[in-house]
Amino acid sequence: MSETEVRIGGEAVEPADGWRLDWADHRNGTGLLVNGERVIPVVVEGGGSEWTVTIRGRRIPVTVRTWRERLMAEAETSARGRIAPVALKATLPGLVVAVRVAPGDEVGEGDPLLTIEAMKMQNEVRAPRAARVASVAVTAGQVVATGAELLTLE
Amino acid sequence: MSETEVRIGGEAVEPADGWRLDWADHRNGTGLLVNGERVIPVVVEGGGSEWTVTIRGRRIPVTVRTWRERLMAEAETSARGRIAPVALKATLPGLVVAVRVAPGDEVGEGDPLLTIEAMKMQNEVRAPRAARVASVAVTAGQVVATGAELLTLE
Amino acid sequence: MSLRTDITAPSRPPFKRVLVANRGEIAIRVMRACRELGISPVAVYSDADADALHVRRADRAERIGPPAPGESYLSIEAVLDAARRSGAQAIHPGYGFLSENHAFARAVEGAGLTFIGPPAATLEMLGDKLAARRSAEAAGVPTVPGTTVAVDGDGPDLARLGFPIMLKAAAGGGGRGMRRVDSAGDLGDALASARREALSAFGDETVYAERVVSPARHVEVQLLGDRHGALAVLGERDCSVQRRHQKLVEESPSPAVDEATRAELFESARRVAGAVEFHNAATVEFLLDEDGNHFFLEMNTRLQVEHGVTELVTGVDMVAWQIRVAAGEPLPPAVLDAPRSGHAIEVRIYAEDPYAGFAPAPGRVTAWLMPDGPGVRVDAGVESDTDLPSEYDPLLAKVLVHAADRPAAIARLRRALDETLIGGVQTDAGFHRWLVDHPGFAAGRYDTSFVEREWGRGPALGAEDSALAAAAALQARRTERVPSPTPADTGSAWGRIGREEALRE
Amino acid sequence: MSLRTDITAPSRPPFKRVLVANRGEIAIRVMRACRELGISPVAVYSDADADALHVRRADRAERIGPPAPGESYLSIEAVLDAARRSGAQAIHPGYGFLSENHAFARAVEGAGLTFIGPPAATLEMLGDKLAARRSAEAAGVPTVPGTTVAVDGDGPDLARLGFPIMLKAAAGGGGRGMRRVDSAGDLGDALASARREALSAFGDETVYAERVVSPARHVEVQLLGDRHGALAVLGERDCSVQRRHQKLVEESPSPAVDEATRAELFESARRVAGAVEFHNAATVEFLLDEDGNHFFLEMNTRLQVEHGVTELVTGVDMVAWQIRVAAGEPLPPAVLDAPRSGHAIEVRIYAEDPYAGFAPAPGRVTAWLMPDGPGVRVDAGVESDTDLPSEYDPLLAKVLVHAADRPAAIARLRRALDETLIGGVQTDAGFHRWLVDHPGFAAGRYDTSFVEREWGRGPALGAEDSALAAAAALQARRTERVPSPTPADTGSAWGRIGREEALRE
Repeated sequence: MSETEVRIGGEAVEPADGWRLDWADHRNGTGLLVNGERVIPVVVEGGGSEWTVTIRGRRIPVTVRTWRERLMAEAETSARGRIAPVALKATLPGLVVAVRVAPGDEVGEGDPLLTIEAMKMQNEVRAPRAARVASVAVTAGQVVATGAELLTLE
Repeated sequence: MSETEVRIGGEAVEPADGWRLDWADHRNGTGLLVNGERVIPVVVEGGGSEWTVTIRGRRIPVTVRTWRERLMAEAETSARGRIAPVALKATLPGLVVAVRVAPGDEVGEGDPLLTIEAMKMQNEVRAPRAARVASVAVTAGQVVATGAELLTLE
Repeated sequence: MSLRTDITAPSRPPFKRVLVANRGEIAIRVMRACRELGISPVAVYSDADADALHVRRADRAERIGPPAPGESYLSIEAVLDAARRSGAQAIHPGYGFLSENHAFARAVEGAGLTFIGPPAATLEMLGDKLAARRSAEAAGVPTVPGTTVAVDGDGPDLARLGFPIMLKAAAGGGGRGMRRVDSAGDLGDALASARREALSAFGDETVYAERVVSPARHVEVQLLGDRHGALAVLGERDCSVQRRHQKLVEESPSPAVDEATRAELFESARRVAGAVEFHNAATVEFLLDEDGNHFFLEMNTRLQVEHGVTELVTGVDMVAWQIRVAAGEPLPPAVLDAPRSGHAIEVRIYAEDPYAGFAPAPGRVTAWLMPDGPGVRVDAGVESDTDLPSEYDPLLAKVLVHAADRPAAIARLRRALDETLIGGVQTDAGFHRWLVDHPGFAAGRYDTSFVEREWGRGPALGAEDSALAAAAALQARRTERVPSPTPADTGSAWGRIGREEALRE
Repeated sequence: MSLRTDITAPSRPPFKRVLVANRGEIAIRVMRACRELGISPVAVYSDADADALHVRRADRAERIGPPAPGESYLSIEAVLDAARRSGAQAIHPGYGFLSENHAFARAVEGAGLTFIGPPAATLEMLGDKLAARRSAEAAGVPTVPGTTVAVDGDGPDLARLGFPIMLKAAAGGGGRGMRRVDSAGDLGDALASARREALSAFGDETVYAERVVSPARHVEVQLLGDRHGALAVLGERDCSVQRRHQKLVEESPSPAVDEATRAELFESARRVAGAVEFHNAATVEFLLDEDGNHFFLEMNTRLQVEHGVTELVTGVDMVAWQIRVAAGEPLPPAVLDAPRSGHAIEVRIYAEDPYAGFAPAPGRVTAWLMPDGPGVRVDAGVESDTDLPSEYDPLLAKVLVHAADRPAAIARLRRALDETLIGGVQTDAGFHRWLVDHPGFAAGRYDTSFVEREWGRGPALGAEDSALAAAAALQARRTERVPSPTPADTGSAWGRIGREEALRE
């Protein structure tokens, strides 16, 4: 597995040398990183190429890919178009309390699009980039599940 | 399972009415007995006809047998002789520090037979009934494992 | 050989059965107090909580409706029905939900049950934050300059206060419905937004305005009163580590309060309480400016999330005494004159992502390892393998520490957080672990904008943690390829390192 | 806004690295103190402990030999080698094992490391219990009537003391090698047995004799001294709930000690310590008779198992201060004059069967649920799915509670024990659950023969528990027959009961 690549946040990362993962409980992913001088408790969850490592309370998504998986991923990326339409989806279940845009509106990066109340908090959904609103799939007062499509940007 | 019989310490026991077992974690046997008025945390371990239920810190061995299992157990008992020789076995691993009897000795119920040190404590092994010592399988200074035969009473 | 006589334990349970009209960690906390007083606790649950930990800790549990809070934990009728069905003699409302709802308190008393909290009339008066401001002013307690009536329409007259100002829900509390406004141009949007959140959270869109005190610390004074007029002032808590005007960390004593300021705060708290009919537990919240001047904010007529900080410092069991004074017991001198000792800090473990603006992070808690040992207290509402309902507040647990002094408490908190391991969801634990190493926090120098200023969306992922995470994931993937590990693979890493070192030597 | 100044925290770690020469709960306790002081803790382990929890809590771990204690935890050479390999500057011995071994203490100092405990010469002198008795007598402290020299041969001269007498190992402590003798006829066997156990436990078969004081309470005084002559007396503990002369339960303050007796006990403890060169932690043990007279028993020159009781009542972190005074730090007034508040009780959770004479019950701990919440502290050495080595002391954990007074502490302990669930092995938890409901314990009226007299081999299994166990096993067997349960079967029992009640209405 010498060609295996580890990436965090899109950047290739060199794994720390001399540290070993010692599972405390394989079922729930708890373990220790040990190097003979220090121990660092971790939770390691995931499988295949996608992992999440919790260190000092922070969840860190880590991609571990063999060279074969890297080649396949690169091939897939180059096959996709440059500026495809983006469907924004709900990341939490909640209640849509306000819809601020309509189809055809031009929005800038960071502009509020709609407000969803979840876990007793109002969360603004903002535009990830400047775009024109192609369609809006929800109305105020509607309850949405995680993954439900909210609106599409051209 | 209307013919199922529950026995504790050799006595048939009527299961408490109106109580329901609610598993908290099936894997480790923790759960609650609930009757709508009180809850009692329990650990239930075992399987088949042999169970151990921990209530208020006490481990209680419970036998749960169907009528078929009862018939088979009764047949087995009547086939056995009345006063069979008894082989005493080590219930813990430990060090034999003293052997107090020799083959041919007559011992009374409760008489000390030998001393085993385990978990930093000296434990006396005593005669379960009056008998003659048939054979002694260990000597002082010997380390014994759980289940090792210590001596036989006629 | 004479026996000591103990005077403060009740000779018999104050109630036979108490309904706990809440969920999560606070329901469990209240049930523990019930059990220690010999009271049988009754839980309530919505359909989202049928398997919740608080349900399993009760002797009896009553379903009160579907997941939506308005149809379950906020439904006066559903909770009262549950109390009647269960035969409870009293109701403890916890915090949030119906705890400060005067109509609920009246309905409980009207049903012939005891409401474990201050009098309904006091809940009503102090629930109107504008009326509470006026009452405090009348009692000679300083308040933050602002409006004494609701803000009308688009509120153009607010300009006379000078910006920045803070808009607050008159029916509010807990930071909801609050909006900071920095200039007249932002006022319209902020008003609309504050009113919308106020209406959603409290069913009342009335807002008022206060001038922003900045930098300021949020310091509050804990009160406990009996039905016979005795009032205990159980010290202050500093709750300035906040995000979105909601508390993340609380400590007592406040590192910003000297003895003279403390005496002033206690005196103001006594005056605020003295202006109303009061018994049971309440907290008087103040802002403290850089010069040590304090301004009344509001009086919360319920148990606070952070009551444990006061319990650690005073040794007074706040929840047990709420129940006992509700049953008519007088507060003894041991409570009224409770000495304070040592230093306590609480951190709240929310299922939220501090690296993404503290956005809620619902999901399933997988691993759940909490600290224990000397000076550590954990009040938790979940355990391992728990699905978090998205309908409710994402507070999972509170980790509290107590030590001889503040530096020792911080060191203990660091140790406790290092023992804390939570899988499945992002929590605030990462923020707290950063906080205990922050020199400003160590020096006690922080204010209510500390989190926004010093944390923001958190530090960039450091090179060391990045490399460690990479090493962990890489090795996890490698061990994953061995379906049933051989003993040599599952043995202690220490054993392996030991062997390797032995080979090297 | 002035900042409080805190005076008792060390400005930098007293040591960089400390080796903890012990295992189980006490190793973890000491490591926690290290971490809170900024010290990197090093574990040692025998082959039986390669996967033990205390190993996983250390920054570094050193193998010291095979499972047999004599070749690992009791091996001076192996422990010193481990300390040298790891680069530790000091060694904390915990309790038991090498903690009171003067040769070890000398070897540690000889290797240029700091021994975290009293001076080696003091360990040596007080390790000889006969010499300690003579020293106490010389200091004017009352001792139990008995021999001042070792018992010779078959000890016929002991008859002059009058029976019953207690035989004790001169090199002993912790109840090992102790034998009660009720008549001259039993003397020969008892002497042989006491000498055998003394030789096995301490490598020295010398025994001495004391008249039995009965009824008596075992009350001990906690001392903490610095290297500059300052001595803190941190209150007493009552340890009269014992089986086989070994403690099961400890509490502070003692319900049998009034202020006058307390002052006498403290004065006697000071005199005993004043007669030797002393620093670090030690405990002076006394017997207290029915009239409140006290008799010196021995002085233990180490941390006690039950030190947490004192920590809860005084707020003084005993282990941290052991390390700090070992490094030369003076004790501050906050420790020397630490006020005591509230009441603390500790129960020891051993893997042993209280229904079978407290015989060891080794095995595998499966379920392991410990209590938490207000006023509860757990110091544990195991977690779920832990094999218990049969080579070592079967102490699994200590559950401690702290509350405002003794009745509240007992109520809290009852609640904590009701939250405690251990599977796989029998423990003392069943005994403790019985104890908290015992009227004699509730009244504080118990002595060192309480367990033997009131418990014996425990009450017969009651009809209710029997019927409940039967119901649980029967239903477990039934659910076992469903290999993969449907959601309806695994749902909350509350949900099901709720549904059934709804159908009934």
